[in-house]
Amino acid sequence: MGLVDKGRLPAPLTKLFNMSRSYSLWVYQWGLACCAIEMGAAFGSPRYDVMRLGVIPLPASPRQADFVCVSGTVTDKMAPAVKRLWEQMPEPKYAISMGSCANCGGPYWDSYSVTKGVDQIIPIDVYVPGCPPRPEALLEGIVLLQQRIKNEDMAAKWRGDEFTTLQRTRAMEAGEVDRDGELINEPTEPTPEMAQAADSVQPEPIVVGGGPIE
Amino acid sequence: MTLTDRQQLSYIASQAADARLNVELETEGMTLNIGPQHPATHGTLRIICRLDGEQVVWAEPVAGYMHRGYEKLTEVRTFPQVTTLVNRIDWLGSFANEVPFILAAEKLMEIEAPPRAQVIRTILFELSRIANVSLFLGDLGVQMGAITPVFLAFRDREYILNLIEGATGGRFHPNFDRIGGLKDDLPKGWIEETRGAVKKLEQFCDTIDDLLFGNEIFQSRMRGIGIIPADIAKDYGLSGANARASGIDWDLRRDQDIPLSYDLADWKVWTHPDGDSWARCWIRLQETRESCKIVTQLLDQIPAGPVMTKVPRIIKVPEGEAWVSTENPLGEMGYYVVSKGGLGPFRVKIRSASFNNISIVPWALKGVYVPDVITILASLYFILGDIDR
Amino acid sequence: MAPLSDDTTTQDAPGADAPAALPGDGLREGIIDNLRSHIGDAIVDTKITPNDDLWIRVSTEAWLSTGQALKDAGFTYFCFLSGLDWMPSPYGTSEEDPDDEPKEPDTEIVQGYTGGETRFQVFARLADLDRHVGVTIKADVPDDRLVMESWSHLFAGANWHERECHEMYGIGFDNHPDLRNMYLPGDFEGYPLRKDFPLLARMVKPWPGIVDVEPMPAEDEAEAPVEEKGDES
Amino acid sequence: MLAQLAAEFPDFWPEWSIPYWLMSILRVVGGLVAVLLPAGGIVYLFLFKMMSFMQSRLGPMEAGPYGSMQLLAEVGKWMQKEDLAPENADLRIYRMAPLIVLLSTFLLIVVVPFGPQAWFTNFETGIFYALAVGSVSVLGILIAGWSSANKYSLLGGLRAGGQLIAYELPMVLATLGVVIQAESMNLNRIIEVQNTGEIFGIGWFGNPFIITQFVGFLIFMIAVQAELTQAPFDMPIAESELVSGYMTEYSGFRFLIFFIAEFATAGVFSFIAAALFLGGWGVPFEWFGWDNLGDVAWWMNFVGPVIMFTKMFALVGVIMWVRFSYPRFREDQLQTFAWKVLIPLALANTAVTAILKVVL
Repeated sequence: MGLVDKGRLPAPLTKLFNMSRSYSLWVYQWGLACCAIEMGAAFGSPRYDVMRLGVIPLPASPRQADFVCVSGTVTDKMAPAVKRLWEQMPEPKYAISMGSCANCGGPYWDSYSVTKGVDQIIPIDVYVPGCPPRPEALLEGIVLLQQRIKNEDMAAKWRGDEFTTLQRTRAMEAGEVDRDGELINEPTEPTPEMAQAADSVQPEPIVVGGGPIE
Repeated sequence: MTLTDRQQLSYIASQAADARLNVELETEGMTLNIGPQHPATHGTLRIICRLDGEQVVWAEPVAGYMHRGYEKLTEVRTFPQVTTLVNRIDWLGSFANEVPFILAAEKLMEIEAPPRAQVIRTILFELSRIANVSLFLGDLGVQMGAITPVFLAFRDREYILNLIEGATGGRFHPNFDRIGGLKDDLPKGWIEETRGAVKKLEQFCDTIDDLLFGNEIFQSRMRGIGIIPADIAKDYGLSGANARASGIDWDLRRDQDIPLSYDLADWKVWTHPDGDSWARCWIRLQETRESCKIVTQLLDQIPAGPVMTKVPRIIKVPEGEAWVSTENPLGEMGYYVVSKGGLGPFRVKIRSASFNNISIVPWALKGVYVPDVITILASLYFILGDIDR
Repeated sequence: MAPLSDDTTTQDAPGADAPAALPGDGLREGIIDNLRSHIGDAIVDTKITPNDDLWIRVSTEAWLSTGQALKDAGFTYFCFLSGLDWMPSPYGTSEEDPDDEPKEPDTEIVQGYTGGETRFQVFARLADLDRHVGVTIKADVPDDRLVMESWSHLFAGANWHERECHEMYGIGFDNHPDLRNMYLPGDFEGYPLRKDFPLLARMVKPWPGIVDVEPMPAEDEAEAPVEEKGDES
Repeated sequence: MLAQLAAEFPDFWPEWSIPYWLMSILRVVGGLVAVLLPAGGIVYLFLFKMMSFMQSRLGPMEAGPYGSMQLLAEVGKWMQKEDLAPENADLRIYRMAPLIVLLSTFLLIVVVPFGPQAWFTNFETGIFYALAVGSVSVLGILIAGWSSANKYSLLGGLRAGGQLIAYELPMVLATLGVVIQAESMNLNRIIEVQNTGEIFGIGWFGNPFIITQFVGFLIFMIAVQAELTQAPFDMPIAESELVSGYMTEYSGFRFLIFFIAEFATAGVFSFIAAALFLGGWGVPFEWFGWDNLGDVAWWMNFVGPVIMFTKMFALVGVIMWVRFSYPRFREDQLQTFAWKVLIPLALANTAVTAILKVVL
């Protein structure tokens, strides 16, 4: 969408798009190991129902999915399959890495056949620690993802550079910007080295129940 | 064993598939691979099958997508650390994985858990079986296309997970076993709560019985599909409900002397002559009911006394080899522990049930329709961690 | 089906080794004699723990015929088949304290039950479901040529087990239908379960040692075998 | 009250005369509403809410009060998705497939009457046209299956082709019974016969064909369940086998069109079933003292659609209820059920209706 790329989308329309994107998240279940059962308990059980957050676990093919919840151990033999399925998903896509196996290899940190963390393969938005994390932890991860989508800047997402998103999250922490991205006080001009520094850095991943990873 | 006509039919179908394989295929067969990520397989099993139209002529499962190298990791860990690792093999009934390993270590050290610990171990063993098989019963519906039963299964399974969490602290990776007994005793009020939860599970079994097993479409999809006669089941080493469904009257809980207290409760071992998918699922349903019976009976016979024998703080298991196998929810799971007197085991051979249960798939899937591939796999009921270790 | 053993004493009564007076386990002696009648002197060594378990070690050439003889004798249930590597790991068992000076690893190969001469051994377990008895069979794999006969035509289940044993230990099985890798990707070099296969993650970041337990109060003090530095649990 | 008002000022309410161009605009807008409103309503009411309550869950609650804005969120999100197409797909027909399936829904709605004058077209051969056009969606599905160059879609497409053709025959034969009894293929005429006739003298209830043609009604509903490829017959989109059948490679807005088309077709077939078996837009004319189509009051043009929608939602409720609780047939069982059970039954039903028609 030309308008979006050049970042001249009017703010209320961006807000509406972000809201609709965050409330209708079609999830593609990527159940690998024991975390898949906790993910199934979160997605498919009446007690921790995820559909009330607007996350619909219906699609069976990656083409119709918005975000993928990688839950379980990713082995070296499985890594290319994870990569291909991530590429099959249409563009505004997000990823939650659930469980310590997906985060960093977990109890198999010294195994010869386990990839130490799925973020070596696909960019991850939210990490949910735990082995296996409780379904409530996954729900909190999804809520955090929804908040990130609500405050997201469409242009950055489509242009692929995370500059504006990172700047906004930092600005939000610094208190210059309120939750909806409106400036509280005088806007600071993004200096060239800030832009250059930001380009090289991945967005701050959110860790459920903990600060960003040092 | 007289072959029922259904078994002859299945033989003829597979022979026909064989014949077609040898004769030059005039229609260029299509190779379809199901998996590695596929909604039907419980995780990452990939099956390559060559189709002739809708019929599978040749099928070969490719395992290894979940291989985490357990046997190598156990060689560099101490005994208590291995139990943490080992209860992630069959991640649905994960307390059941620790028990045979701990029993093998206790056999090597020639010590035995006190009677109270044995009864509590048996109760928790049966509770993890109920948790495992109840999800299987719910998931059976999803494989066949009925969406609702899985929600019933997850809802009722939560009661059991609460119990296990109450007693051990972990929802389903409890790590509650120690060499020589248990970590600590049951919390207050746990026994009454268990009785209530087990009653709910019996109601769950009845609802699944008439909601799913009573459904004509379900029966027409399951009966007479994927028939495995007893001698072929023994040849491949099928165990658990898959073996009993082919008429093999063999249950490790009853047929061998291991220090678990199954003889305190009276319960029945179910077998079924047909050996088809329906029999396997039906037997698992009856076994869940039996487990509920065992738990309710054992709850009244928990003896008083300590939960842990006198064991030195840092355990050095004397030199020797031991083999212990128990009746896990998926089948016979056994550990062959070789110890050289160190803190950790020298070699642990993990005999997991699903590895043998799935090795029969190339034989069972010959001459079968594509939808039946899913039925047979669902009825064999494997867990990926169990196959790939 | 009444539980197997008629005598009620649990066989591993604490501390009591098998006293001579304990009645010999008739069933397992019978199995050994029956097998000896079939393959004669190929049985190299046997070990019985009464009413519990039975190990038999046969010579390498008699591996297939033993399987056949046992199958005819009623052991129709194929439990598993795998390999053993008796060389102690050159990287130590990572139980030592990383700060002590690394003592030279002992390379003396000591086989377990029923002995053996070579570094590698193949062992399998069969069970007779009617008599509820299981037997573990071991055989040496000659060091110069790591190949055994394949059981896959005897027990169909052995096919996968042999493929796994091949990729984990490098032990070949001749006239096996397709000896491809079972678990590991095709281009994986090295045999992981061999003791000399290093775990790289442990090389890079050594496990903080076994020093995991701070000493218990007084009465344990005497028993604690070696002084430990309780730096962090 | 309105009736007296109309009686006192006959000329105040002129004979129903709307300029021609306004009528056609009303028809176009009415057509869109009649197709898209049920689709949206069914998706929200049944797929999200009823399925969740059947599974003791809440269903979407976040977007708007009780998740009512969920549909807006869905459409908003699907518009932003990237427009993907598989690499060696046959692009032209790949893009055309979902539109064909939606097209067949619009073609079907054209024949459904919503009131004495509130109809889009008043064909004399209404139901004949509807059944003929109903099979256009098969083409869309086959094209989708073939063009997305994916084994699963091919299998899904071929299965869908076989199934839809196999289940059109029972549907046609079921409507045959209705046509014989109503002696006309014009849907308005069928509705009139249902609301004026009486059964063995009891007149106040009218004669909805669900009573006399109950076997026909059952066969029609089963055939509709199969036409929509829904649960007992959802072999073409069997999640557990063929990932998602012919829709596997579709994403973004095209998948939304498929998704809407699936539920819109459910709505439209329920409209037709309501018209054929439940007395359509009318309530028994006896209650208002009318005795034929001519003197039905003008306000029925406004009340008719409301009645039609309630009957439609009732029927869709039954369809969705069956969808969420039944396991799935195997492909060959599905075909044998159609050819060996439904078609003979439908033929018997037609024969009995014809004999009774002559005898009574």
